[in-house]
Amino acid sequence: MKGFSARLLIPVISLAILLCAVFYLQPRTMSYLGLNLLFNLAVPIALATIAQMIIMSVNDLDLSIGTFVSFAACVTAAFMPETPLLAIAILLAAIAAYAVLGFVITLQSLPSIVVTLGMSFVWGGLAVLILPSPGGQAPDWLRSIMTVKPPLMPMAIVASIIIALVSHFIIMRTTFGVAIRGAGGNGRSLVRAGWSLLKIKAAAYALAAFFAILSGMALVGLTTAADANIALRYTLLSIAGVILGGGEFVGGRVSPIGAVVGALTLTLAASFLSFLHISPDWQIGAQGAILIVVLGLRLIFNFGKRKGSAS
Amino acid sequence: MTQLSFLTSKPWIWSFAAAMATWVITMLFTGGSSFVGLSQATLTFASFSIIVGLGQMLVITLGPGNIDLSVPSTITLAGTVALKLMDGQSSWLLLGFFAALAIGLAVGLSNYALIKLLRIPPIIATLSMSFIVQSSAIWYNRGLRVKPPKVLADFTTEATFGIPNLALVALALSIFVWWLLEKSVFGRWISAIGQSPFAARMAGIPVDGARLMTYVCCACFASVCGFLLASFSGGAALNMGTEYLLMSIAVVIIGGTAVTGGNSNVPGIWGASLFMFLVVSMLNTYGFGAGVRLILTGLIIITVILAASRPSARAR
Amino acid sequence: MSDHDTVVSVKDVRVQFGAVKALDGVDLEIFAGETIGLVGHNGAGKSTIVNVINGALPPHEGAVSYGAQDSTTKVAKDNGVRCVFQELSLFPNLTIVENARLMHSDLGGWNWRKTAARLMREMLDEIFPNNSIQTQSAVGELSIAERQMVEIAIKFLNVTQAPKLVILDEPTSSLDATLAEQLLAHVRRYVSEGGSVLFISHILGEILSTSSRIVVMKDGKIVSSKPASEFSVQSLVETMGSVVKKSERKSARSAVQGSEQTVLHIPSGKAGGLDFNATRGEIVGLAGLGGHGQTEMLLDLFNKHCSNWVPEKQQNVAFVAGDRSLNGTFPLWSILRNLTVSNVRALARFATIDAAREDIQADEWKKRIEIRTPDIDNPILSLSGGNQQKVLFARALSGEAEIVLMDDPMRGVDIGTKQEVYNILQSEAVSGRTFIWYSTEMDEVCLCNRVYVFRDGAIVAELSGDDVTEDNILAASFSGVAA
Amino acid sequence: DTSSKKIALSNNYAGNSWRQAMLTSWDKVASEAVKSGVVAAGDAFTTAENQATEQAAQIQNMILQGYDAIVVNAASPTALNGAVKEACDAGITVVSFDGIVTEPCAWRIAVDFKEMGRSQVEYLSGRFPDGGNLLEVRGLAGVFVDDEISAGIHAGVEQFPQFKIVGSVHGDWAQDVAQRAVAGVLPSLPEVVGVVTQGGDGYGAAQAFAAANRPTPVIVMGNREDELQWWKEQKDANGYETMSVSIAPGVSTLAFWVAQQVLDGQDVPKDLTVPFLSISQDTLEESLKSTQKGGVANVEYALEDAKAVISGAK
Ligand SMILES: Nc1ncnc2c1ncn2[C@@H]1O[C@H](COP(=O)(O)OP(=O)(O)OP(=O)(O)O)[C@@H](O)[C@H]1O
Ligand SMILES: Nc1ncnc2c1ncn2[C@@H]1O[C@H](COP(=O)(O)OP(=O)(O)OP(=O)(O)O)[C@@H](O)[C@H]1O
Ligand SMILES: [Mg+2]
Ligand SMILES: [Mg+2]
Repeated sequence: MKGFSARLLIPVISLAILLCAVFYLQPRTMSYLGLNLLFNLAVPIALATIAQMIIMSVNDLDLSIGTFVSFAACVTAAFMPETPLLAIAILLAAIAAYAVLGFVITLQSLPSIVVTLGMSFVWGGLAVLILPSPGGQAPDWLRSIMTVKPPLMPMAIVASIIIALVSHFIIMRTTFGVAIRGAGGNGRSLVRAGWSLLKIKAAAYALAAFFAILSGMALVGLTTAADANIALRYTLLSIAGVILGGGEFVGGRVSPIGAVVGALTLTLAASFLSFLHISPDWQIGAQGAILIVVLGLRLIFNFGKRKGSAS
Repeated sequence: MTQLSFLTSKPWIWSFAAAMATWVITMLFTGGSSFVGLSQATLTFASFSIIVGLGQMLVITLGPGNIDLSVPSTITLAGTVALKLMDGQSSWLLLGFFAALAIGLAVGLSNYALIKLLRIPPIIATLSMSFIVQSSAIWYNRGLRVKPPKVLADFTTEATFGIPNLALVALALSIFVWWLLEKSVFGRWISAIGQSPFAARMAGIPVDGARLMTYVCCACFASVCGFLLASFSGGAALNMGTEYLLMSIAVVIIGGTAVTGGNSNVPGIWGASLFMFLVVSMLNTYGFGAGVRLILTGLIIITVILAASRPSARAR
Repeated sequence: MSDHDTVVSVKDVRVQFGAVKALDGVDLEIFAGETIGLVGHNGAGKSTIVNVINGALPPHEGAVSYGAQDSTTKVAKDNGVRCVFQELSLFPNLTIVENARLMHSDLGGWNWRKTAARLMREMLDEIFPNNSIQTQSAVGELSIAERQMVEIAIKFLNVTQAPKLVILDEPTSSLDATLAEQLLAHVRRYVSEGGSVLFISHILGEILSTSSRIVVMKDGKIVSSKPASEFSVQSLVETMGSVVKKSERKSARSAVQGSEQTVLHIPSGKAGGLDFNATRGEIVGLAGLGGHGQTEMLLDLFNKHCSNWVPEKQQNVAFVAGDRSLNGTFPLWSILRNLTVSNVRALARFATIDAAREDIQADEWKKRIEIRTPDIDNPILSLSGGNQQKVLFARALSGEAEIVLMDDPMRGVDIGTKQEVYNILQSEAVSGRTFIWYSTEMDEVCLCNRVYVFRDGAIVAELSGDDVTEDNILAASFSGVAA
Repeated sequence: DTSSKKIALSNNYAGNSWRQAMLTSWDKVASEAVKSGVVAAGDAFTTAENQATEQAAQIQNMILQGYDAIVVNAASPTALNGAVKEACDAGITVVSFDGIVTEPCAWRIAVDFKEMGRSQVEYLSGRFPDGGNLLEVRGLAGVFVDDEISAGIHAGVEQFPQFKIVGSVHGDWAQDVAQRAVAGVLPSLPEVVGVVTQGGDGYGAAQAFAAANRPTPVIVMGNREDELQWWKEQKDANGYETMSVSIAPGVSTLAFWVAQQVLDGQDVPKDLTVPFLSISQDTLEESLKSTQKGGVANVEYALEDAKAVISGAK
């Protein structure tokens, strides 16, 4: 429990600080509509981050999340409104493909980075085949889910909370989740204890694909259409989100709630910058600087923690 | 049997085999008449990936999580600054070259400062750095193309004894890196660090010093690549490095370097770089559309990796 | 339950790794209600037989069978065989409860967290009374001793099926005396209730006091299997094949005289603590209960004298760690490279490593410290645990370092090898090296010229010469009153 | 009166000389307009990566910042529709140019990219009445502009069937990528009479032909200074003839004035077209003179030009 809350504290604090800064710079954001506009594009990012987190919890890294989300978005926009069955069949096949990837990567002990790098070309190619030029259309039900206006809290916040809770339950509470994290913590022991590493990793990959598909669908719901390059940057964003949320590259140490918070923080950081009015020359550089600052916050906290434990 | 074990013990064989196969298939299209042209073009363009790949390989050897994503923007900034400083004057050639190296040095130092002082994971630290470096390039020259000095432009586009000069440069650098990794003390050190940083430290290796040097090396290789690429293509462009983000990583790992660190190999980079260029040429030659081309590229990469892999004795 | 219920029987098992015959026709039968002590030199094949019994390593020849002859399942786990490995097999990122869940597939059900927490609490309290381990904490946050306790408790857990045979591979190496005694008491209790235990240790006292039968292995063969009462320490050692040169402590110690030249001095950090001093050619021991700041001091010393940034002209300190899987060996490398890594700068000309000189040095040390391997170019992982440890020693001693820091370096080293290493230490000290040696084993501490006793992160006593005795050290570590 | 109105530019990419010229033109015209009190603000924003999602977030932020008009060069014609709709709903004028958006509530200053592609083949048909083989250098796969220009080129080839496209590569609108891609297929291509391009890649193609020691075909240029310079060198040396066509980066200033006109309450049709900027053998010297060294041939628009474009469209 101790580790759990400490892992979460840093991301939550960074988010809170940034949010205050944004409220200060632009008081208009402090409203129902404002919060929704600030955060609604964080919803697909949060889902992609969860997908990446699941892969990272088995000590792998998925360099194809971005193209895969784009692919899922293209499938959704191109087929979902007219031929939903076809769309669902393609997406199910994609999940199966991920499971096979997880299986092969484990069986042959391949480096996941290379395999997913190769797959990123494959998903990209499929997306280009499905939508050679931008277009398609979000199905109405998806559009209305993503633009729903629940009472009290805007959709973006509600959705983030639901994503955080559901993924927390799956990854942190169920036996399946424990086994996934166990595979990352000590794969050899898992095998010794009689589990099938192959099955667990295949299942983890499939689960990740499921979340990534949700991400693509959410994205289409927000943007109303798709293109083959729509989510390329999710690959790096999702990795940054997991790290920001207190996850680690190896060892199965992850936090789903932290990952969602990390995704929100990244989104907010970009908004914060545009409220600052930086010269166009340095706007790109400022994005780097803010990443550094937000991650640097961890250090301050870690200092505090080390002092605390020393005394 | 011995041949078979030779195959499996040398992972770079596979990248060469793949490169050879694509080369032959591409030439089949023209019945062999494109022999000289294709080979020269391949060597020329592979040189750039080889040079950045060598640097990236050193970093990847440092172990899991070590990667340099600032390579593209370093290429851009080094090319931009060097060409603007030289301003087309051959007499300023050395100034431009050293300016490029200085940029590599600065980027490498800053990268490691972020990693070490702020404890930011390398993948994010170098990504953040790349944004800053890219902004510097925009601010410095706003993307205006300055022509390279004539001497330099000629050097980069010409060939000696039928072999492109660029390939010779890449060869020299490769031999240097091979020596570094296989024969030198520094190579031993980074291989040790890649296997276990803590054990390396306890064995008396100056871990931080060696890692810093490695990041600086990587950035310097990128800046040399930027310098040559800008001279070769007639001026620096703001997006000239973009290609080399995925490329630098791909050639390293397709070439058989372990992503888990500690184990690298130089010949593989050549095989993989030639292969990466040839596969695009091959698919272009056969006139595949962009979608199919991407899919085939991905599948071929995975096939090469599968061929080079050995099944684990027991699922890890 | 009769005394002659077979739990496991191993028949004429052979296992070969390349040229090495790790097991060369081993017959072993384990009955219910007995504790078998398994001893042997490093590389004798103990870990290998364990792996054969628990099913991780199918034998190349021979057979393993479990329980009665007609037992239907051939899976070790389903026959109640449990194994505590020496390199712990826990999941550091998971909580204790989650670890228990993964280790016990029968711990399912809707409310498994609650069940697991209750069972673990009970088992921990049963084996290690008065422990303060929380079942909700992540294993990674526990100390090494606590992890060992958790692993042992998990393996003894009875969810739906009681364990029949528990294999303990050096379970006491990271436990202090009290905890070790608690464990041994539990083992006796468990065996008296009909369970059986296979107990591996290089600490012969434990073996003799706990086992009902002792099996001695040598070079992949069982050379002796007799009731414990028929052995003494001396006869055990002789059976294992080590000729213990009766190098008397006293004489050994007097052979080395620290010179007057101080090579290290650390002022005490804490009020009431003593300064630390070491002179040339001295063997300084660090004692006290585990975890009272000895390792920290060694690491501090190391970090102060070995730059992390600039390569030194000459290496002045070397470090030998006992926890080799964590911070010792480089798994991708050969034995040779592992041995020479600290010293490559000295072996290099113009920054290029001279392969010929490297070979010569490695061969010399292979002979000197008797590393058991057919070829020094074999991967380091092909060595048995104890032999890997020897490589680490050779690494530290082959360089020019004047000060050698040792953090409990003899973990898992067999008694014969220990003697060899002691002798090397003595002769190196005579030639002017300084050793600073933290050990959890009293015998080793007593070999030192001078001993500092640690308590709560500070030095509370300094003993030298004839004052270095077990009693004095124990007294100082508990009360802080120097004898 | 628009003196209290604030206009923002949402730009998705700054990584090439065309975009840099676009930003410079915008800055010049917008700061002039702010100084003379025509509008209250004319800020430019650029995203770090060329991504529709990031730009959508950027537009949403602009809504929150209370801009009255947003001028967009969109990363995708459709993927920003959600954000654009939100802006319209918040009463904000949205004007898209170059990379236009399909959301009906926005204004579009479109370039007829199809025609840009077709006109290249038409020009070549004048040069080679007997036709011949063409090499096509495309842009970035999956992007709208690439698809449009390519469609135009293929329409052109249909119209002039004496031409045949024997090779098609993606140059990603980058000199070095184009050079590499062309160099890769060149050895296996038969004789090529012309290279049809999308802008920014002509010089790279020329380099590749030179490196392969093949006769230089007629390469359609894309208005970059280095391309024009090369063309001039060739022209002076051996009378090389070609054409150059691209969209002027200064079209951002046209969009600025259109937004200002909409804010001013003028009746502006939703769809406006700007001609692309094309340079011929005769205008080469002149254009080269007015183009910044290392930059792109440009035209900036004044308020009057914008008014003319608007009234022309009615
Ligand atoms: N995977 C392996 N590959 C090659 N040789 C091996 C392997 N595992 C064990 N051996 C060899 O088998 C022999 C027996 O090893 P084992 O680990 O069983 O010894 P041990 O009795 O446990 O020794 P220690 O007390 O040092 O742990 C050793 O000589 C060792 O080098
Ligand atoms: N990853 C591995 N690959 C191959 N062999 C291994 C690996 N890890 C351990 N071994 C082999 O398994 C055997 C057991 O090694 P380990 O270090 O666990 O010995 P141990 O008996 O537990 O320790 P000790 O030496 O303290 O008795 C050794 O012979 C070693 O060579
Ligand atoms: Mg062993
Ligand atoms: Mg052992």
